[in-house]
Amino acid sequence: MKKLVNDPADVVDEMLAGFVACEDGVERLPDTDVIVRSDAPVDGKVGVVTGGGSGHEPMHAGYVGEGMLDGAAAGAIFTSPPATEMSELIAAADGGEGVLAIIKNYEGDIMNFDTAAELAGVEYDQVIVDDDVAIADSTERTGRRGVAGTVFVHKVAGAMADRGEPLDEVKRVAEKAIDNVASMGVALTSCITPEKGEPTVDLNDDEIEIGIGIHGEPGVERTEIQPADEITDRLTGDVVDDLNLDDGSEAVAMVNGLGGTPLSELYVVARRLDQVLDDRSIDVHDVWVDEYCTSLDMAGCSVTLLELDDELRGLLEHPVSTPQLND
Amino acid sequence: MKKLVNDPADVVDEMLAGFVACEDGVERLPDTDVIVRSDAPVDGKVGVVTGGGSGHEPMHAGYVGEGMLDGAAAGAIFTSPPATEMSELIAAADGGEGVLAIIKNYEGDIMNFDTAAELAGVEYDQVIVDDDVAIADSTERTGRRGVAGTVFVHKVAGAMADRGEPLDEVKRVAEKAIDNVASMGVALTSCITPEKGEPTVDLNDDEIEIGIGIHGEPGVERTEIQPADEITDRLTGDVVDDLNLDDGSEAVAMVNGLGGTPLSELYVVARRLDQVLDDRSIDVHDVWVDEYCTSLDMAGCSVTLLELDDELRGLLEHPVSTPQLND
Amino acid sequence: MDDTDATTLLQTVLENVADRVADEREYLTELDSKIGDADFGANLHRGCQAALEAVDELDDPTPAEYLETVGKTLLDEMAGSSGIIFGMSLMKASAELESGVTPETLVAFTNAFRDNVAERGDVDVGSKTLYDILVPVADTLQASVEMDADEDELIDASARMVEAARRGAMFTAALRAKRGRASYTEWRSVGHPDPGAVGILIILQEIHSTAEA
Amino acid sequence: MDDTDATTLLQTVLENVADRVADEREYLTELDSKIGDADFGANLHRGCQAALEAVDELDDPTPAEYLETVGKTLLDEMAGSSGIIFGMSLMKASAELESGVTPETLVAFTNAFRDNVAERGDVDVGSKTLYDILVPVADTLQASVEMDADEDELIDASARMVEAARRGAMFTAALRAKRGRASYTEWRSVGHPDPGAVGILIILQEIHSTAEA
Ligand SMILES: Nc1ncnc2c1ncn2[C@@H]1O[C@H](COP(=O)(O)OP(=O)(O)O)[C@@H](O)[C@H]1O
Ligand SMILES: Nc1ncnc2c1ncn2[C@@H]1O[C@H](COP(=O)(O)OP(=O)(O)O)[C@@H](O)[C@H]1O
Ligand SMILES: [Mg+2]
Ligand SMILES: [Mg+2]
Ligand SMILES: [Mg+2]
Ligand SMILES: [Mg+2]
Repeated sequence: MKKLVNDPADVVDEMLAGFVACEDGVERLPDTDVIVRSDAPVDGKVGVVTGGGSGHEPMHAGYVGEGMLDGAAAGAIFTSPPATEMSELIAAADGGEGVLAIIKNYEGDIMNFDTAAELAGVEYDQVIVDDDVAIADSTERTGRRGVAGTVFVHKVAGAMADRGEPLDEVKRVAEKAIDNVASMGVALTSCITPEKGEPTVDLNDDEIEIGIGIHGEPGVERTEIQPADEITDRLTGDVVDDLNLDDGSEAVAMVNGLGGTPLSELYVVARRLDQVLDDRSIDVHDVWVDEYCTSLDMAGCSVTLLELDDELRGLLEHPVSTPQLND
Repeated sequence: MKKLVNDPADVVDEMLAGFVACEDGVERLPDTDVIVRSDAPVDGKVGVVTGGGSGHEPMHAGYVGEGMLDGAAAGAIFTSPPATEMSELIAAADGGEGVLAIIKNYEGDIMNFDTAAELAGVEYDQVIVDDDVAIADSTERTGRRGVAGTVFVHKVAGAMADRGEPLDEVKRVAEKAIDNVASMGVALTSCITPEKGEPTVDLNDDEIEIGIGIHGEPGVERTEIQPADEITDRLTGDVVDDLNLDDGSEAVAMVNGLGGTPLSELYVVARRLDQVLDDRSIDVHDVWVDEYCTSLDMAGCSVTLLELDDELRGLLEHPVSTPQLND
Repeated sequence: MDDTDATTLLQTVLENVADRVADEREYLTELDSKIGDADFGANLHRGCQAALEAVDELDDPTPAEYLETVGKTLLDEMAGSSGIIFGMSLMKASAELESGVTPETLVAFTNAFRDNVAERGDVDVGSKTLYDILVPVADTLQASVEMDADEDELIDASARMVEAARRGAMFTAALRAKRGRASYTEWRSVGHPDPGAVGILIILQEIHSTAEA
Repeated sequence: MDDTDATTLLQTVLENVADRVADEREYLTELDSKIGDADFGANLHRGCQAALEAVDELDDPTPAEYLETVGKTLLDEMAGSSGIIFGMSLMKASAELESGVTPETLVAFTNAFRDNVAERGDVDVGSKTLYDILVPVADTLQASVEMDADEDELIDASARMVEAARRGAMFTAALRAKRGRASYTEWRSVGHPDPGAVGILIILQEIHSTAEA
């Protein structure tokens, strides 16, 4: 296994040490794997926090900063962080107006945040992001996974809080975004965790997995490698249908790299995505093309759409200053 | 070969089409693979241009925009763009105050830019970036390669031009940066070009190449995989020695991902880089950690240092607005 | 069994479990790779190592305090879904031993652990999680105590609990996962045992072999 | 040879070269992968295909115009180091045929191509580039013309030029690269022939076989 790591067990600790050494405006709560804004808590502002397993960088710590997240708890690779550290995060983000947690729909994250809220004992609420269309809704399961669309939810919720809105309003907008965001991914290769040192999923040389999860969880279909346009048509089609966008809908789109795919290929996908949305006369407000929510070194990408109304568009354009997003 | 591409021969064209469809402030000269600022030429400003083979995204088009580059010509993957398109670029960037080309030290780029300058027939000058310490200076060779440090040269030259400085001053600062920048890379896996579909370099499962070039050209040494700290010590040491930085020198650093390495590993390297510079009492102004100058899907990274004086520090902090950099 | 003996036994059990988990780490990660995200081996191993360190700092703890510390450490250090389930359940259940370690309080402890998993994880039998083996294991223990087993007979009971756990783990293999990451594999999870369940089986095997020795 | 025949011959040569390069594309890329950046095969193939299209649009061109168009297209479409070297050299040399295609003007053309490569590439013999085989090839042609070879004997000359090119390519294999990307491999380039030189060898082989047919 060739990775730029020392002892695999120290990856998260060393990564966070490098992160706070190099990035401005963020710091690490002592003896924890929690990153917060250097000026946290921001008095009079609703605290917006999140947490989850590591391995998705820049998610989550990359989005901590003005106009977006107040803090993020990092777990081991693909492992939810412990409730105790989450509760320290909640306390550190409470500016007296309550704290909203934005949680990706994974049981480990939810269970730990529930317990953390009890421990923290501050005004608290939470929303659960489940934008992955690859898993059809079904009671017999924990429901749809939370993937790259979470970044849009962070952004609009962070903007509301930055504007001094109260907790229930921040939650309302976060839930509106959640109801209008959908994503679907494809993996060309599996991710390799430092722990296992071998691919989690075994895809052979000409096999891809449509609908793969960001922890290498299985998708909906394994097929032969196809041209980028065909793959993009499939992903975009499923996402558009899930949101039942139609003529005249407005949306912001994201082509998210999963870690091992070069930017040149992401733009090849973005070209087709733009055409498909055009053909369906969907008004494209903007297209984000980069690595926003990865899966370690997995080759592949995901397509996300968030349907916009005036409110969400304005919040999306709200200025932020974080290590990953700076506009 | 699994890549998100259609016909490998169309990758560059489709990538650029996606790029201009998604990014603001940039456009493509008709029937060319040249990207320019939408408002080019900027009257009264020295035009700062560059060009080179594709496969290093976001380099170069990602740096076209206010405060940085006026335009960039993209060639086929790892192939210099033709002199004819470079001359169209030079003409399109000439705001009446002349054009400076920033060229990475590859013969294809140099030969084509020389011819392009003849064809364009405008006031023109050029500087050649050769920051790769992996290749010792030697007359018997084309000299040191131009790699990730080129981005710093783009930034300071672009800032000078943005401040209305004349051509000779923009060139002076570009050359100062070139004289004070050094980089060294390491590859954990080889890149795979769409054309060949197989690794350019064959590194086996526990072999790394220290000093690799960004087109998969050979480095100085192949060794067994080592812990990230040891690799970082080696790369940083060679770069610091090349620049003979000593106590009290100030520098800006860059940990650049080569395309296939996740951000988490880059921060592990950045942690050690920060420590090494600290131990050598080198004053670290800032550390850039991301993918700035890649080699398609190559796993690995490069370390770059640019020694700063007041002038370079000020220019480095000059605000820019490009698809890749936005502060 | 008086508290000191019980704590000494617990310490030996924890050391044996930690060694066994260290050996089985790759196997557990492999199981979690098939139908999950390949981190359970590392999570359980990390939890055990941290627990060993935490209990070292305790000053002559009662069994309840001992187990509460292990639980709290698992919650902190093991993390993930399994960390909060193992950790919180152990913390909650440890209170049942405050009055001392007797067959009755052991039953109360085991049932409390089982019930907290169900509550915390919002699961019931058949979801293909570690809960599926806790139910038969707790019943086996309670059955032997109901039939007036004394301490020696408890050791036989632990053998039967291991057998119940083994059957439970096999049972999970045939199930379609409805909880946890495995649930995303839907029908493809059938044929693979649940990693968490196998983890509990391994722990029970060590408890039994330590008690026997 | 009158202009129309010459242009027809050139067209057949270009078609044969383009087909041959299409077959050898992977081989040339493999050579450029060993000591370069694995793009020469694609570059030469792209150049040939574009040249075929470009000359199609010409309206009864003279040999000089024909070759100038091929050169300009290679510069535009082949690009890279080889594109500007092949393209500019061909454009410059084509002027030598304006007065017609005779043994003397063919020598002038070949020497002009050779000299432009040296000037454009700032190379001399022994740098392990395609220049290394142009020198023996140009000398072989000029020697035969100096000894009053008529057109038929020129075909034999083209056979000897191919042999010279073959030896030149073998010669580059033994050299340490001092120019182009191969120069970064330093001593490791020894043992590998220069891709550009092999490309010229292939072209000369096609010129010879077409002329012979
Ligand atoms: N909702 C739940 N209730 C009970 N046990 C669960 C639940 N979710 C997961 N588990 C148990 O946790 C184990 C996986 O643990 P681990 O791999 O650490 O968590 P994660 O799924 O977060 O990676 C599963 O094998 C299962 O036994
Ligand atoms: N300076 C030079 N002078 C003459 N020929 C050169 C020079 N540099 C490269 N070449 C020729 O170009 C060939 C490589 O072409 P190509 O792969 O297209 O260029 P690049 O090196 O830019 O990838 C080499 O094999 C060599 O024959
Ligand atoms: Mg996990
Ligand atoms: Mg090249
Ligand atoms: Mg798991
Ligand atoms: Mg080449």
